[in-house]
Amino acid sequence: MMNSPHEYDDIPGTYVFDGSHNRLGYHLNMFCKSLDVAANRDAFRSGEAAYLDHYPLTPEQRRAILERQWLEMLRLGGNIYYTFKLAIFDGLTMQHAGAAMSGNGMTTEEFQQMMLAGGRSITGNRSRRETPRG
Amino acid sequence: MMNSPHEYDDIPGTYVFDGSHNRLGYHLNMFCKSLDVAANRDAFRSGEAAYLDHYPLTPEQRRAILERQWLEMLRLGGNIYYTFKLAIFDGLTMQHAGAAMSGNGMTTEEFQQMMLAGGRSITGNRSRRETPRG
Amino acid sequence: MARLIGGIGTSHVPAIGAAIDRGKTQEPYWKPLFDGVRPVRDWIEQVRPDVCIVIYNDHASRFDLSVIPTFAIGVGAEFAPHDEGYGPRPVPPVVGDPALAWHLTESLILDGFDMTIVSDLTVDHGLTVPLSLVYGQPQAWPCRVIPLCVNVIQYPPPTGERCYRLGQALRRAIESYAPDVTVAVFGTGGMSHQLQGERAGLINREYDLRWLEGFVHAPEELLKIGHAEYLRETGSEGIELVMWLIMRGAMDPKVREIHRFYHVPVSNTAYGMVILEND
Amino acid sequence: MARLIGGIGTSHVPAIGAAIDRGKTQEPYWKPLFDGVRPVRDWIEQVRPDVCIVIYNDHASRFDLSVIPTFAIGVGAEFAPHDEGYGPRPVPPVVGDPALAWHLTESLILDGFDMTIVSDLTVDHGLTVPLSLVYGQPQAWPCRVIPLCVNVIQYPPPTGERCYRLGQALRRAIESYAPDVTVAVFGTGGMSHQLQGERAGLINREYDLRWLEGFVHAPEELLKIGHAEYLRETGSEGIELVMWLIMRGAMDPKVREIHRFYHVPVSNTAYGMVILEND
Ligand SMILES: [Fe+3]
Ligand SMILES: [Fe+3]
Repeated sequence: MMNSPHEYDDIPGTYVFDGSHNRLGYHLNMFCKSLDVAANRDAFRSGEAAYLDHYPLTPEQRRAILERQWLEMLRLGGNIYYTFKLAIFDGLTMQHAGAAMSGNGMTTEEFQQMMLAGGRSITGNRSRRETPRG
Repeated sequence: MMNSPHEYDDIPGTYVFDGSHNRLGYHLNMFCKSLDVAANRDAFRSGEAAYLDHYPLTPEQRRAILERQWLEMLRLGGNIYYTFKLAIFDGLTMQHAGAAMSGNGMTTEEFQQMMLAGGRSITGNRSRRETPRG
Repeated sequence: MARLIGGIGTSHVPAIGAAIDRGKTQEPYWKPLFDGVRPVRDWIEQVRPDVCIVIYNDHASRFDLSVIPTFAIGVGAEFAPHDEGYGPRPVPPVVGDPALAWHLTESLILDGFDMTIVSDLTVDHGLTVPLSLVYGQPQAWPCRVIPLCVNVIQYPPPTGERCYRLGQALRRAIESYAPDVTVAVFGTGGMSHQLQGERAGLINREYDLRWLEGFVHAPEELLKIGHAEYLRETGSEGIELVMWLIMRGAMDPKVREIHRFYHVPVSNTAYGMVILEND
Repeated sequence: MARLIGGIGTSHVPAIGAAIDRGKTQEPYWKPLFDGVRPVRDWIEQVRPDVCIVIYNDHASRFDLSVIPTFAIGVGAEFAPHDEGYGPRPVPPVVGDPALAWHLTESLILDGFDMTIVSDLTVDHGLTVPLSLVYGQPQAWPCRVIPLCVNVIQYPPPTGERCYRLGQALRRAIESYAPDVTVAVFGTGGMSHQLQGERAGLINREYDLRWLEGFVHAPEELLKIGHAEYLRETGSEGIELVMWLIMRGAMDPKVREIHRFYHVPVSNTAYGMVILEND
């Protein structure tokens, strides 16, 4: 997938949904979008793997969906407004998804506490160059 | 239907598909658009009046459609690219429709001859102010 | 002649809608927010606009990846609340103003803005939460509404500069409408927040407060902020702030600030509100 | 670096497609037209662009009244011919160039053009007839194609001036693409014609010829022509000419004219073609 460099590339922990991500994740996102329809939710519920056969997903995308790997879905072209439809399907909140995507074992409660304390700090999170995570 | 005056209002024999026409003819045009689908064409063919019941048309629009009043459809908000779908359904050409809309009893052959001779002249057709038709 | 009587900037967090719908506004988590936005209820009661133009973004609700308009305007007669997975919000249908919406559309396109004209539009929390914040829970919304929907989900959104210019054109369009109606413009979305990735939960209070100050008193200075700065400083979803700049462009360069309020957190988001009148 | 190697202006009358598909190009009605456009076949054979950006309008095919984009760009990998009521035209599928299309989209939006991004697009005669005119009946189109679809059916279309500015931005976008591809731009539609109403069949040869002359040698002078003049002088469908101005804006102000041809009638339409290279 060709992707010309962007000024935002060095922002850590952020998956900007640009053209490259759109192309990569088109069918993953359109699968998520299909869950807007109640009949589709029922069909997905009664057989997740069979339902996914209707979408030309890569094996990695299939696995990420079936195993609810929220961060991995973003890496594979998912857009949060689409993948969150799957989280809604699972009855999860944005705090649950936020904790899961933090990628450091944070619990939902810890995420909620972080928000109540003013949210994740921008300090150290502006650029990969300044973060230890690199 | 509120319509602020436009510079094009004085062009004779011309139905500019602006916002007012769009609002007036929305369902008429969307009925025509439905004929893009083969199954809909079959349904319309097997019962035109019943098919039209699915669209919130005015009595005038219904009549114009059922009686194939091509000019009247434009007056009632039709757009030529939509109404021509009904003409295609009827197996008609753009020359047939052109002759029918001329509103002066012109035949399809006369319309074709006019085109071969260089088309309808702009002279006398620029403005209602200059046409005898007024 | 139509007249612009004011502008509201407000975040449109879905949880705010849920709190109103479920009667939780006086609970400890919510009380500071609803106390802080109380002045907007008084203000709207006083100015009572005939029409609200609500600038918002669709969150993969009406539009999906098949067709993504940069600027879409709703010219329909009614806009039903979209089912975002919990059933549609229990709010009144949103009544449009097709005559004014088509006038704006025509004026904006001839003025060099490449609008997508939408007749068939459902509206999500981006539009209905601001209405609930401002009007509470009426039987019917007391104003007609024109939705102006902006892409901020697919990179690239329109630039802040382009949004501000659209606001200026919107002002010209409003003021060239003959009927004697009063209009308010809502700019919605923001403030800093990031829903996705390892940075999820990011809040940048200092940047938000500085931006709000510039927004009110020196908006032209905000126009040079590029997308990379918004993404970096306000989070991947904080870039919704460009929508506020459409409202600001519609207002006079110098404005009277009726109210300003900032609060963290609302769900995963920093909440901001301003109310502006032309001076 | 990508390079713009030329521009083609051509009408896109559906009957031309039907004449090619049915092998009628040497019949007396059609021979003068196909003789007149012959040079475009030689020219394209010589310059062989890797990518053609085809500016056209959708005729109530892919889009209906529910959503009407002013400027839409096709970023998909393939675009199937649309069934316009006779079954899809028997032409090869149109293969896109998603990488370049996304680059153009990003560049245009950041440059202040409010594109609608379309991934799921079928293409009608507005796009396929020009391809047939230029390439004949190959097994596969010998170029990738990026559809740039302009609203000219719903009043108001974008102005001629806005279209020309879009063309200039398109040029900047092409030339900022790193890969070494050659690009041609097609401006399609026109010339004078009116399909509807009592004026159906209108042709304005004198205006068309004067406009073509200005188009080649003094395009900026055409930019002040308003919609009312196009509608009045070139007919309600002649307003498609604004799409040619996007192509012209992409070319240099001074160009070399390779070919010019004008013919009446093709179906209910005046046919025009120009081929331009940068000087
Ligand atoms: Fe939002
Ligand atoms: Fe056309």
